[in-house]
Amino acid sequence: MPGWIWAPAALGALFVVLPLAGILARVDWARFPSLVTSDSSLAALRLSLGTAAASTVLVLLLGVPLALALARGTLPGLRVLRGLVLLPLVLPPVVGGLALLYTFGRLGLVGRWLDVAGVQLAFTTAAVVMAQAFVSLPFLVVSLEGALRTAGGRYEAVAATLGASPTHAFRRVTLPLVLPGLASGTVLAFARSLGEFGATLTFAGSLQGVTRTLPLEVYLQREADPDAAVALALVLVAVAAAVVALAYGRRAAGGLR
Amino acid sequence: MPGWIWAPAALGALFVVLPLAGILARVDWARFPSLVTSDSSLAALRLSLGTAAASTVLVLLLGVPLALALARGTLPGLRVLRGLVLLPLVLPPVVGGLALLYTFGRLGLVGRWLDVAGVQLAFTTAAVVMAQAFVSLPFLVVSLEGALRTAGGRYEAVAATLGASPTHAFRRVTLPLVLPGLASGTVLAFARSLGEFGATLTFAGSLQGVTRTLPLEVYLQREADPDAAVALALVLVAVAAAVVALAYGRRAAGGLR
Amino acid sequence: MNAYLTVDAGLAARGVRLAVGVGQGERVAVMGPNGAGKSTLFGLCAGLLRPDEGRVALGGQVLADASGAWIPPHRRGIALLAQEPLLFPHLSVLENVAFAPRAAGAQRGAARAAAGRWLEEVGASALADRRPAELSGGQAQRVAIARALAAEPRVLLLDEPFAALDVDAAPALRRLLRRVLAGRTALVITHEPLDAHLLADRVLVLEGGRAAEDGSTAEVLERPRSRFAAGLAGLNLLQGIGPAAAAGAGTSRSSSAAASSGTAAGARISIEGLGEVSGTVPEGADQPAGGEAAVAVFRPADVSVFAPHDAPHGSPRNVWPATVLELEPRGAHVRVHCAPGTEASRPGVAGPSAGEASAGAGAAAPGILADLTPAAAAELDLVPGAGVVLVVKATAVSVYAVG
Amino acid sequence: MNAYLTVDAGLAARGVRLAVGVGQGERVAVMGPNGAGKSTLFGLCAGLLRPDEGRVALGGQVLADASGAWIPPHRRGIALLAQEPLLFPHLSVLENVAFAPRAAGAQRGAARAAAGRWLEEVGASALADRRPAELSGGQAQRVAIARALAAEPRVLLLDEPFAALDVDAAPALRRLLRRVLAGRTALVITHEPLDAHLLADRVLVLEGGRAAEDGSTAEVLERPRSRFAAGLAGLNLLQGIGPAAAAGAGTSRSSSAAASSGTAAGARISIEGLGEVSGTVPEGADQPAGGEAAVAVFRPADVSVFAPHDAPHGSPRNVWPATVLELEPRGAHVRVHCAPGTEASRPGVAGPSAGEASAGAGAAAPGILADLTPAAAAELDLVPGAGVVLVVKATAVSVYAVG
Amino acid sequence: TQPGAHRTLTVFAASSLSGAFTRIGERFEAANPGVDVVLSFAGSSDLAAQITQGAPADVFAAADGATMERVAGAGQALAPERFATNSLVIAVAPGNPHGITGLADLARPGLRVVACAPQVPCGAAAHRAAAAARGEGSAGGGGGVVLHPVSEEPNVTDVLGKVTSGEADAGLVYATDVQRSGGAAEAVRFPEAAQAVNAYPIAALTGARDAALAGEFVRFVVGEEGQGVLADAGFGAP
Ligand SMILES: Nc1ncnc2c1ncn2[C@@H]1O[C@H](COP(=O)(O)OP(=O)(O)OP(=O)(O)O)[C@@H](O)[C@H]1O
Ligand SMILES: Nc1ncnc2c1ncn2[C@@H]1O[C@H](COP(=O)(O)OP(=O)(O)OP(=O)(O)O)[C@@H](O)[C@H]1O
Ligand code: MOO
Ligand SMILES: [Mg+2]
Ligand SMILES: [Mg+2]
Repeated sequence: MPGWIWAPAALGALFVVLPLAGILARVDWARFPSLVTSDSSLAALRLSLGTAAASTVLVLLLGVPLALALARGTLPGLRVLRGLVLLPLVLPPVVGGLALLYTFGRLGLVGRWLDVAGVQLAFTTAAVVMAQAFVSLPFLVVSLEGALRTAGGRYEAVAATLGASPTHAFRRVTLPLVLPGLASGTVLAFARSLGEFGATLTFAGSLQGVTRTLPLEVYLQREADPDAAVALALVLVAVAAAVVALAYGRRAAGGLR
Repeated sequence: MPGWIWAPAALGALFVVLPLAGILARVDWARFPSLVTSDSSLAALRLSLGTAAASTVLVLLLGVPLALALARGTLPGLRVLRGLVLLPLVLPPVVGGLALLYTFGRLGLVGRWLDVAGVQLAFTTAAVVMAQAFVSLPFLVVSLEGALRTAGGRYEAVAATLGASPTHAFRRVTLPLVLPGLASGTVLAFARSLGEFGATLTFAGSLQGVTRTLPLEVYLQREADPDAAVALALVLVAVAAAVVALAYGRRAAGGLR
Repeated sequence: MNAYLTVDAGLAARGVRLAVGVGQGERVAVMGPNGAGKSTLFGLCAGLLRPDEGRVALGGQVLADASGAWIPPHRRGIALLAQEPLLFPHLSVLENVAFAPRAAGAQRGAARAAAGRWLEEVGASALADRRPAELSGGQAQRVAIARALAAEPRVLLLDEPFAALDVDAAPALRRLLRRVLAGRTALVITHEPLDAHLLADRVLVLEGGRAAEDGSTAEVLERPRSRFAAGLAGLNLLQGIGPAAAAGAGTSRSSSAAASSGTAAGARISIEGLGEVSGTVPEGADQPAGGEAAVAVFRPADVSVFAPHDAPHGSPRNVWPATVLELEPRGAHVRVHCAPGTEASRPGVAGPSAGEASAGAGAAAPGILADLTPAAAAELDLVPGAGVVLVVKATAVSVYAVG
Repeated sequence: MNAYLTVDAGLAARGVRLAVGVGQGERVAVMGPNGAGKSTLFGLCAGLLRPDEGRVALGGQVLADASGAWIPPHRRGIALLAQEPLLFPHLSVLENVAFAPRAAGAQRGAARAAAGRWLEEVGASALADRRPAELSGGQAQRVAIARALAAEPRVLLLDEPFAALDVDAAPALRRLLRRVLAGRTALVITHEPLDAHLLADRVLVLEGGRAAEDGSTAEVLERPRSRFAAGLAGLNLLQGIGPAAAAGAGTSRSSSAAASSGTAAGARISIEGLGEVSGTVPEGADQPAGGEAAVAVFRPADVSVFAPHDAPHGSPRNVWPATVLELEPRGAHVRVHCAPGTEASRPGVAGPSAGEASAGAGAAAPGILADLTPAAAAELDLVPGAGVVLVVKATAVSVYAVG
Repeated sequence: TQPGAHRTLTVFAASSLSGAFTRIGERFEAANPGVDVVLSFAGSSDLAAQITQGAPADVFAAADGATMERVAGAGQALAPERFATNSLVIAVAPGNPHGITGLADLARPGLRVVACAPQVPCGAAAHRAAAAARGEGSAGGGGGVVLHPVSEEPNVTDVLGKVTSGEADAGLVYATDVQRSGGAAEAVRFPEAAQAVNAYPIAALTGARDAALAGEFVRFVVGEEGQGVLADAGFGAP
């Protein structure tokens, strides 16, 4: 690696780290403990962790097969699909929420049939999970598809000639090989779910303990008490940092073996 | 690839594609042309494309060295830094915008010195670019770092023994090898910049032609004229789709050679 | 064809079109220059490549054909050991070897026990707990061999299994493979005639995507019909045509009965640039027929080298003036590469001898190899470019038809 | 040490500790079993590995030492051709070869022209426009050789350059390397004694991370001191000790003057399990001294095999009863692997002979190889387990001290 | 200030004012040649945060007194003035399918009601109205209305969005919001709204580059022409 790389790299790091310092500088440390342990804060934190975990599971269940199909499949329409799957990344979350509303809402494309069947999603915790999954799915798919492409099919071919069925090869060879990509995709998806705001607000609403996740709580507190909002934002950052550190820590250790 | 993969993959694809269809179904096609060609819409589109392009360049300038340093560097603090760089992903964009304001605003950590120097960033088009770059930088860094790790250092080692300086090896070997990862990271960053809303609104404000990008225009229109909002959202989706298709199309062609 | 494994298929993109049959329990050595299509043949068998022409069948079942029939690789029972070891990097050595038993449904414990046995067989038990990244190239290949064997497949394909092994470790694995391949259907790509002798009943020589030679190992390596096969066996091979008037006991191909009487029949063939060459027709081979393709084959050790002025004369000897191209020390002897003709008569002789000209063996210039002791070479003061006379006794030359 | 390239360094993690010097313009063949540390030596020279002990120096300049001195790889002028070709996948073959000239600052056109010349030299001009993915293994290695040569380095490191080449293409590249390596400083890892003869002035044998033997090619391969080197040269080597009362012309090491008189001196050494072995001390070698380490070396072709009942007797011959372990067809002859002693006296002889036991050559069981004609082998009805008598004339056995 | 010179006035206004202030801006430009009014719309508290962080704004129009006080408290707003009021209505789907006539109907079981969270101005207003319906805020006073919203939105826009998309059956919003929805929702007025009228303050900012022009704009808004536009948009008199 050329030495001069460090200069722009440091600039890049500063660009991200400084604003985080900017937040830290604004925290009212005296009130911090009481602010973050209020009922509403704790309820929001609990809900956020629960829904982010659930949506990450949903994203894994849908996204891993999707990434595999995109990386290894040979159907003609796949290239178009690959582009479509990325679109939630570019949609402003509020528009994404609108799209979900127009689809799964009571009057939506699919929602009207669900409504007939007695299933109502709006204003439920399930809606939060869906909104989070919608915005985080592309993160997983993109990371994983890249890893699958670089891992290539050579090891899978060897596994096949050793008698491994595609399913066996998938579980015992493909998945372990792309574990770093899968791990970073999962972390990204979880983090994105944790930070999700616009789509949740639009599609799921904001009721304490049911749909008001930490970012929504931050947003709400900002109106009334900016100090509390900053303190909560800091909690969000800390939780996210812990998750990221944990995942990356394990990954780095795995890479050493 | 096991055949059953197609079932969950299709479900995953539907989960993303259906909401897009949901939006399409809501567009008022009769008014569509006039809605999207209004002065304010065109100004927003122009501004969005320009700032997203600029922020993508900024992200490349800062992010490529950062990814390289994270993937190849051996300093002790790098693992912590890797985690920090991901944090903007998890921050609700509004909080990210606040952080930028607290840092680069007139009274912020850095901003007060810039102000003394006569430089004002907040509420300028430059602020839009910074807000977009702040939220999209992690996308590029994560994609690229993954690609760099899988590409490994073996080809760089060969280049070195052939007499290539680190800079030469970087330009002629490392960069071309990670081109797929770089391309997808760039597309992600551009797309994320294009859709950026919360941080822009908070840090850069919403001034027509200066800081009011397409997502801000959509948000503003949504209250007054939901039809116009939907139409504009569709334009956003279409522009994003075009960029993604272009980038992925070229990448797929490159992969065939 | 009642072969067990039948490949009568082509892949136009790689310029490969082969028709090959392998009997059950037969072991075939696949040889040929780089790019000849050896690995492509294996890909077609293993199911890693789809033929765009013809079909591949095993035990009466069509595995693949150009019209779309397709048995996927994992249901073919054909294990492939590739040129690169490709050990699964995330599994330990033991788990790598246990992979196939596990895939076949064995319990974890049973699979690991089986893997342990195979590792022991290849002498790699000590490596069981290592990761593939911690192995040297040779160690990795050894483990890859164990992994392929552990699959206990119907057909085993080995693509240069010894490529990365050192001279010291290879014999042990050769012995192992010889033991385990006995009675199995196996194809082995190798550049080493020894492997063909030891591991195969038959040799298939590919050139330019086509089968160039196909016969029992003894036949191909002891009575080669192509320069490539002769080169493999370490023999000189000169291509010519039978004499207008046959000089031997018979005049046609049907006269091979005479040769099979046990008495070697004398024969002459004519070779461009050398004139007539005398030799004997080996047992079981065909008498050269007038005007038809024939070859003269002899060992480099049977070629004597003399200075131009004191060459012996008189029948039954072949005496050829030649130019030294190169001296190649080979352990206990020196191999002299010669081009027939004198320097004056062959201007522009710069260096090419068998195999130099280009990638293909077919383009090889005719050359003669002679093996001398270092002492003899020093005495004759041989240097590249020197003129010499080569002498080969007729009894040391095999001539036969290859039409 | 006034060597050009000096490696006196270690890497504890790989169990490697070497002290090696290479003179300017000297070409060294590096040999040894898998995992011996050959590639590690190259990594230390090229700057891909940092020594954690000692130092590496080139032309008086310290390249790396344990205290942190460090010249990065690209400023060492040391090109490394690795075991795998590692061609840059995004560049065409021509651009791959042009890489080093470009890196050295040549203009695009000049670099491509140079690359074209090197490709022509390795006979790969036809591949210039291909991508590496479109090459067969052998073709890729050929291009990698051209790419390394194009760097015109101060020292060239070749890690098994012929590993992936076929018998037909290798000679041409050997000749090329021989030409271009002349006068260059180069190290070549190879498992092939031929390469040592052709491409190197000196042979360095590594075992277990240490230099086991180091000397001129002729010395090491013609008068090996280790079983590994003898195995490389295709020779039998028996390790023993000098006789209590020396039987030859001299009694001490200084008596080598007697040997250098030109008359080979007779000598006997004693070898466990075989008793006394008679031989001659070759020119330039040391007379075995009483009680000190010595070896007996002889060619497999000089070993005659007899049925137990009709072995010849009488001096000056060595006569040893032995058991056949294995028959190994080798082109024109059959190689018989024998273990000294009879079956009865050696229960449990199952198969191991030189090199079988495990990964290391050091652990090899003592064995004797004999080369016979197929006819002789058939006549003796040799099968594994048969008892035979091996006879070697004293004049065919070299004995010398290796203390 | 020389006549004919080009001058720019930057106005930060609450997003509920976007329609009205766009028109007021146009009229102000027409009345003051050479003046360019640049409007930035966002939530009141966003704007307040931006101003206290040094945003280059000349005039601030907020949707509630508390946010204006934050700016004034930082010494950045000059003499805030009330320029409009806004009162709550019940937004329902066009045609009022659930037949809602007053606040009491919102307590009907099975009816999905959304409101603003109590922390934001419109939520506070909703609470005041509901308390009024229960009997002038007296604790446990004779059984009036207890709202159980299925969602407490941080923004009145989100309340209206839930109603127009059909997710919610009714929502408590401002009269102007229904007016701007262009027929996507219908307003049901109710008497208790009078207890929860929201006042909008406006002020010129101390950081204004052209204090005179900023003052002129404030006077224009509270003046006859501005009030006319605001009334057309459904705002009440200050
Ligand atoms: N992946 C590939 N794509 C396209 N062509 C290929 C590919 N691999 C090999 N070829 C070409 O197909 C032909 C046959 O190659 P193949 O690999 O079967 O040769 P081989 O006999 O195995 O050679 P080697 O001894 O070098 O391994 C060659 O001309 C080669 O260039
Ligand atoms: N990347 C690595 N990490 C750790 N140990 C290694 C690594 N590569 C090799 N080794 C170990 O270092 C020792 C020396 O290996 P090295 O690769 O130098 O052997 P070699 O002589 O080149 O063998 P081969 O002939 O198989 O290429 C061996 O014990 C090997 O297992
Ligand atoms: O106009 Mo507001 O501040 O979004 O209620
Ligand atoms: Mg091959
Ligand atoms: Mg090695």
